[in-house]
Amino acid sequence: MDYTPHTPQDLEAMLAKVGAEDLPDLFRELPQDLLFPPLNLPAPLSEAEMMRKLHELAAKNHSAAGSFLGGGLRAHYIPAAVGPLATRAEFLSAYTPYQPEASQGLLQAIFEYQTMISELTGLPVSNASLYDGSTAVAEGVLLALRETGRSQVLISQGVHPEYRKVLKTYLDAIGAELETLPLQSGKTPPAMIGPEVGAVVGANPNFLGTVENLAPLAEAAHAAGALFVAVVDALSLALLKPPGSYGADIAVGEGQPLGNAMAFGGPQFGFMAVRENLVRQLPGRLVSETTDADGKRGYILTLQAREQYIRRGKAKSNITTNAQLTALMGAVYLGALGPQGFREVATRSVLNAHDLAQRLRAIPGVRQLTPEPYFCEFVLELPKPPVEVRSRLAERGLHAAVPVPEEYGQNLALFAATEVHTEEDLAALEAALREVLA
Amino acid sequence: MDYTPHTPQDLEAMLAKVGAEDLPDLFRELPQDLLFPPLNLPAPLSEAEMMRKLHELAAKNHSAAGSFLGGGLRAHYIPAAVGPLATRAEFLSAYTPYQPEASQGLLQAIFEYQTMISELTGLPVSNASLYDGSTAVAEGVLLALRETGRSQVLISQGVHPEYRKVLKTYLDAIGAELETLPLQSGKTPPAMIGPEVGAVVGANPNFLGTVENLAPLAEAAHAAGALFVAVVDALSLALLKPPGSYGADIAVGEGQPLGNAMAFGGPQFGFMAVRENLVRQLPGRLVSETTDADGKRGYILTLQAREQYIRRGKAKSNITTNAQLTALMGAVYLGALGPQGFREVATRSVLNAHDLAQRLRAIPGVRQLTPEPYFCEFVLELPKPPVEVRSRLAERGLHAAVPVPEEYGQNLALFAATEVHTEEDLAALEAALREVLA
Amino acid sequence: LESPLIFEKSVPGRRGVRPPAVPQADLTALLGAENLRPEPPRLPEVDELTLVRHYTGLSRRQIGIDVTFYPLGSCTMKYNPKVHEAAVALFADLHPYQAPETAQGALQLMYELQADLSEITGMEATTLQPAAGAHGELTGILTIRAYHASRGEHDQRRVVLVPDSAHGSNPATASMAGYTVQEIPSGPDGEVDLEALRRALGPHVAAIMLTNPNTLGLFEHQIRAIAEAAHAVGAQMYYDGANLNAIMGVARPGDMGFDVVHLNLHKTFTVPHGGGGPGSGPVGVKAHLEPFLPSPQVVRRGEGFALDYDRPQSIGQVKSFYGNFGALVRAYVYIRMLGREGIQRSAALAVLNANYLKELLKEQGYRIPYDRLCMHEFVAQPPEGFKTVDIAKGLLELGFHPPTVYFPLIVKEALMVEPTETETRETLEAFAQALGEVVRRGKEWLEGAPYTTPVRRLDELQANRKPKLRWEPSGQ
Amino acid sequence: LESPLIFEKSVPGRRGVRPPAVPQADLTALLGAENLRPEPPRLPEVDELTLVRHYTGLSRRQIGIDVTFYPLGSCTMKYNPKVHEAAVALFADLHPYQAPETAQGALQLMYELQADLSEITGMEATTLQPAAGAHGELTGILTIRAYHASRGEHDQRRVVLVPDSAHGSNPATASMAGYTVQEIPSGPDGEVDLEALRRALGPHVAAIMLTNPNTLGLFEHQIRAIAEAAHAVGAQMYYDGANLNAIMGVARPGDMGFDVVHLNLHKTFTVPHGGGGPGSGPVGVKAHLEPFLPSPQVVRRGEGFALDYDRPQSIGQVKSFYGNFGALVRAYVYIRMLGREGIQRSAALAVLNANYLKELLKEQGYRIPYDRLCMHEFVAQPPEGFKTVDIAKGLLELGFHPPTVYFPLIVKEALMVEPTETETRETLEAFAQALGEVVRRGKEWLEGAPYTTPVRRLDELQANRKPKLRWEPSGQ
Repeated sequence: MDYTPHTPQDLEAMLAKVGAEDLPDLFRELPQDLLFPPLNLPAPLSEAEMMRKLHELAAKNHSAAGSFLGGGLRAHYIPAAVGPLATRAEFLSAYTPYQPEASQGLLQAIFEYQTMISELTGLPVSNASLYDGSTAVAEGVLLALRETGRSQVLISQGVHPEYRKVLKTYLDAIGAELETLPLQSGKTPPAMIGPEVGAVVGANPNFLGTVENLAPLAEAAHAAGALFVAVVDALSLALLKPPGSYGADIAVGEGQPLGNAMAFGGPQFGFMAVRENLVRQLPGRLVSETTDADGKRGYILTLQAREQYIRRGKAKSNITTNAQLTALMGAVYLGALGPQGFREVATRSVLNAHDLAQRLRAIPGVRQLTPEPYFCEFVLELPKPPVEVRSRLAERGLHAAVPVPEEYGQNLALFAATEVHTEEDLAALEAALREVLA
Repeated sequence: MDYTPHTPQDLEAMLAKVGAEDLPDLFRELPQDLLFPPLNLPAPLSEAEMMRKLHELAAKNHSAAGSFLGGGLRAHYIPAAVGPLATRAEFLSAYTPYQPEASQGLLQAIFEYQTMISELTGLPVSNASLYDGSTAVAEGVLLALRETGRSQVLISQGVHPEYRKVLKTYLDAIGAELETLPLQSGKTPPAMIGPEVGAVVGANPNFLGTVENLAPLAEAAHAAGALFVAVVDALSLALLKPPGSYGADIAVGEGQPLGNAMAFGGPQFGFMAVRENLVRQLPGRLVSETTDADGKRGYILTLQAREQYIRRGKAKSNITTNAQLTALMGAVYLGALGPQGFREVATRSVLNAHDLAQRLRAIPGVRQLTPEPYFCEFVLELPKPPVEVRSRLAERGLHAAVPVPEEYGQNLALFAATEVHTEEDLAALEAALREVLA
Repeated sequence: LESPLIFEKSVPGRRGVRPPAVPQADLTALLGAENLRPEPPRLPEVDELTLVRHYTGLSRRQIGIDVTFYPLGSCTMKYNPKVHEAAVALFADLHPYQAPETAQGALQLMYELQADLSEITGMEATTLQPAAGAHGELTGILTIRAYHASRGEHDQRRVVLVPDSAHGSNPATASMAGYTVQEIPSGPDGEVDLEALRRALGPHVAAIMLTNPNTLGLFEHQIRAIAEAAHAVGAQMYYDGANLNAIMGVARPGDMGFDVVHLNLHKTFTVPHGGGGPGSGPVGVKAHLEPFLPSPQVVRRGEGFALDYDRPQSIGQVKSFYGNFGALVRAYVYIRMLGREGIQRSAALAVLNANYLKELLKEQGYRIPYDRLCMHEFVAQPPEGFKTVDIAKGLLELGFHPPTVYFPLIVKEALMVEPTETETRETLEAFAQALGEVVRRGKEWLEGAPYTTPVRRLDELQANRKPKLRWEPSGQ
Repeated sequence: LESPLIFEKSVPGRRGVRPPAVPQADLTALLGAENLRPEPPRLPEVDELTLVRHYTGLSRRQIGIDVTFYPLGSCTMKYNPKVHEAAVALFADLHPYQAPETAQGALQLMYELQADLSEITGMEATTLQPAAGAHGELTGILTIRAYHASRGEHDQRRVVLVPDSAHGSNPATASMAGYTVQEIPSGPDGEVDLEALRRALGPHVAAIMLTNPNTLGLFEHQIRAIAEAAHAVGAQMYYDGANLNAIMGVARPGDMGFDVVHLNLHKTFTVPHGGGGPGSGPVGVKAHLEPFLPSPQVVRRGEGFALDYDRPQSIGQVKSFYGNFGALVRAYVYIRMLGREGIQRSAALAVLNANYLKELLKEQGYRIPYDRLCMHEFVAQPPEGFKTVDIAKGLLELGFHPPTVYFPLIVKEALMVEPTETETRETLEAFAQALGEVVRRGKEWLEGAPYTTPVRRLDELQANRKPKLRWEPSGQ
């Protein structure tokens, strides 16, 4: 079925008015041999049949709702209010708020979101969202290169390996160089920063889960005339120092832990906050407060001269569609929990992770790679291949042990715990892992 | 957790203003030994913990989504648009629309619902809903008794046995008499109707699934000065004559097949439509079109003098809360399908039921009790006890064979088919039943 | 902007959701030509987008608790937690006739809820079957009736006593159960006149129906004396649970001497009102009334749960199946999340909010006919010379839903205000300010209000005199 | 009514949703005192009801397709079927790193969607990874770049040709990929000037980026000649899929000679726009470009499905994980429900609606600079002397969302109108009437419009000169 409302009478009257004989005749000016190719698609389904097929597909997946999987996305609890509020039809079915008089709801919500991200990061200016954590890193680095006019990038190995891959793709495009600073004992070592380096990037917590003190790296970056980009776990900002306080010029990260489903990897949202003086270099949308013709407070997209649809080839980024709805979920999530609830989610995640790590590293043959202090994820060296361990655990209904790329070492697996886990859950994973490794 | 917003500062200021020392002090004028009993309730749960417990409970249920169960409720497909529209927060969280200026959305929706029910039943006046099919029957009969001033009721055995039980409870209350007219060969026979009978009740299709010609019964009722109440399957009205056309003064029925979940038996909604001259006897809410101070069209609750909150002991019914939201789902459902889609749902249900009946009655030892013509449910006599058959089928993942009360015969089971079933589904039930009965 | 009816948006042949394809069918053969309707019902013919815009648009012409403060007295318009809707979705696809061993989770939930509600009300058994408060009233009164009948006293006890401040559903229910209703006047303190009650009591009385706190928001202090007097003549004490929110978990009807209590799960236990329903009205009783409760009850049987239909003394069934299960899920979630402390605290804060708002209203010049420590609600009157209906319409203009108006009947120009515990102090203060503001704007402004709502004041007389209850196709 | 910020509703100590209880914890020991933030972020402190009212209230100050007609040119604001949301909920709880054998349903869906999109575009391989249209553009251009590099031609091919009517994202993307952008003028017929293009072509050109139909809503008739000319000098043809809705299933970019195509699933394939995202921008390519697509691809392996990372020539990754899976589910549902016929019919009716509306606009005195049979959209100009911005604001007052304004840049006072196929004839007629009405109301009225929206015209200059980009606590 399709969603067109045209009755035969509509068709007749409308075709007559536009001077076409039938629907194919609307395409009469096109090269005729192009038209109506025999598409190889299955027969159309009614909604009921479609939902049934989807249920069948869904039945071939295992839920990772209570899982111990990490590495960018985690199984946090999403308060029941978040979805219904953020997906109110007016939000879900709106376009980018180009007509502010009809879009005050969304514009105000974005303004509030910008404030929340600014609060989390300790930096004054947040944009309205980017696609995800990985592209936020890339956009943050490009911003730094634009601002500094340089073309080399130094990145800690502590940054998520997929984020580094994405960054590499973006940098290759403009011929900029990417150098990786290998972790030493799980942390980013002091770095020599050359005069052509425009951006230095560190992660906190890093990919191994370790909380790093990135202030020295930021200082070194600044000393070399580079900007410092901090890649931060959104949840960690409930407890850890905001990147603005240790010298980050640009803070970016992945928004999924803030009220978004894991959804097999997307959509999430990327956040980005910067120092005041970088605002005109910022990619993506920005909302400003202003006043209307009656002097009433209102909100509007601003500094649009940065964007592609005004600036075209000279835009700060090609970004157009961003991740407004998932960012709105993030804002509703933060509003639902408040500072206290947000802190509690983070605290319980940290405690559970530490409890879990203690249990698992006591299993013979298991060694913890992640040094102290660590947040809610950690990496273990296992006596069996992680891909196999993950599968054996899955057979027992437990999802854990993300295989870690070999650049970090052999037989490494990442574990995460969140506030959804109970002590019984931790004990169950421990028991299952003992079995699998026995 | 609870949902109160009071901070310690709020408490202090507010208690001071009302002259209380603390919260218990607010109850100081109550008998003190009543206060704060030690309730034996489990420890409070956070939302996340609660949802987890509910998932555990839900895992102890089998979905009856594609089931062949009937007898008042059936597994029809609910279009995806119905829920999100009917449960928009403004509808979900509103009270009865006593202040029409703030409730035009709901009032207009009810006015449209009334029109739809009027169209389905062929009777000019519909109320805004009743609790369910069973109480709609009871209210319909009470209406007839009020109107006629009589106190005897004659009901066909073809009416759902639970509906008759509920009616009996209501009639016992006022000392009215209920006589049952037993089915003969699955249909309601001609009846002798005494001069004290105020209401005659028949069902179409009846509980066995048979489509009856109720016109003779209606005529006989009218000849005896009684009103005729038709209990109709909402879906059947897509295809079958509207009860208003064969003499029903009052048509009632169950609304679940119209876009409502089965929800383990509730909530659904009951519908009721009547002849014009009965409007002032009608129980429940009614919405009328009217005009506002500027002459603009609007909608308002009307004839409220029938209702308990105005008329108290002399009200037409004690009904207050009805089933507005589920009735709204019904209206959205009918609007989503339109006359053609509604007809197709009914037609496919009928065809599937006939196909299924043909398959099942071919199984050795199985006999069809329901005579022709029948709609989308039918009753079979089984060679094994239906309770056991139902369980054995459930073990095979198929839900069917509702045990039929013994008043209709021994070892009877009710089956239903709907538009959700495919030929493979019908074949699967046939195969499973063959296995179970082998 | 205009809001056309969905029928006015209908275009012949337009389709919305399409069901699976239907094979060629000879319905005449299957259903009989004489049974087929000659014409289809004139349902609207709209595409899915038109449907979506229609109902989305209607919702935007509607307010609810999620939009604004809604202090309807006796209606307990508190916040309906969003988690309820997520909860109920987990139980949508259950059929009441599926094999009970395949619905153990649902039955367990009901069993636990029966116990929780008994605990909260101080009763010994609870039925979950009634579909709404008034339905619970009927169930409760019929249970009392069956009890008297079982003792051979039915013919003797034909009267139900009801205070003059009672909800209309009380006398309506007693009438539906075949009883004669006798009104008991309120005393000058707003409570039941105990002496008048005593005079009315006797062996002809089947029951007293009371709301406590009553509709003035006042706790009936002499409740134990009332119960004793009633029991002394063999009458049963019926508790109308509409106002339970004031004392939920704080003081139990069972401990006060009530024999029967109905609950409005859609008031006290945060089931959404849905624009007027569906609700749920469980009924709790003391042990002597348990045999008369409706059939079936959910019982424990071995490791599992079952439906018990073996209830020979039962009044029978009051609704098909087992009650409004969807509402039960929500109430269960509410109770289990709050626990004892949350429940008691919620009641206490409902009382605090009411008393605080009462003080604020006095500051705005509103009169309080019974100015005592109130419970969850109170009754006010506008400043002298102002009409309640105008105040209500003025509030609508300022974005608030008005309180219940002209009820209870024993107070002239009554405004019955129930803020509930889920409202913030700031909201209460803003509401009180609005009540002051509408008076300050003066009578002329008030009589014209509201001005900017989707419609202005509607002609109710016209609707009553010449009701137009459905759309008619033009030309008919 | 005012709409305070959620921060302005915040009260210290107020709580909304509470997580499970947290045991006593020594965070200093676990995380290091030097790492802990001294003060919590100043997030709003609100109760759940305040939260619900806040966002519900904001939504009521917002319009979307579900509220009204939204004919934004080039944005394809068609109806987003509600079934999408039910569908995506079934796949919410999947983690990209769970064992692939436990996510076979998700992988199968992606595999089938890759094939379906290739089929619809006439391409031979499709990546689902890009997160949006512009992201797809970048992916596509990088794929072309990698292709040229693999042939040793990267240093030679440094220019991307873009028509002057192109979406701004095209030149922006080419810049991001390190290319020099050269604009090709449009001819008097609104199409690419083929001669100018030929002059610009040469061995230094990496690619031509085209939207077809173009942003004037016109099909580039000489598309095959363009492709031949490009291919003759070794340039690649890039298809910007923003306007695919006009020809989806009717004419395939692959058959026209394009080598790369990106799709906007949130335009053509009815993924909700969500106020600006998230979207999804799959990229389809011809076989010679397949090796360069991002890693991983979903492949069939035996009976099951797997993620293939073994792509040595790949441009790498453009996004973490596998794309915006939630959007993929919705597009899959859309394609599978429509099938070939539904897809073609939808495109044709999008074209019919646009042409019909174009005729109606002419009747209302609007000028059509390129008045030919258009595709899914067309560009109009207001009657002489009227400003497009005023027309837009007048439409808002009458309850419609305006078309795209002042784009494409090559038409003065452009109104770019894309009605889409899901709108009824009545809606198109009402919209045309409104366009006439705003003109009839005159300039004075128009310059003041809108009047009754939540705010009136906003001061954009002020926002640009002195942007206020976040709330500040008072006193700071």
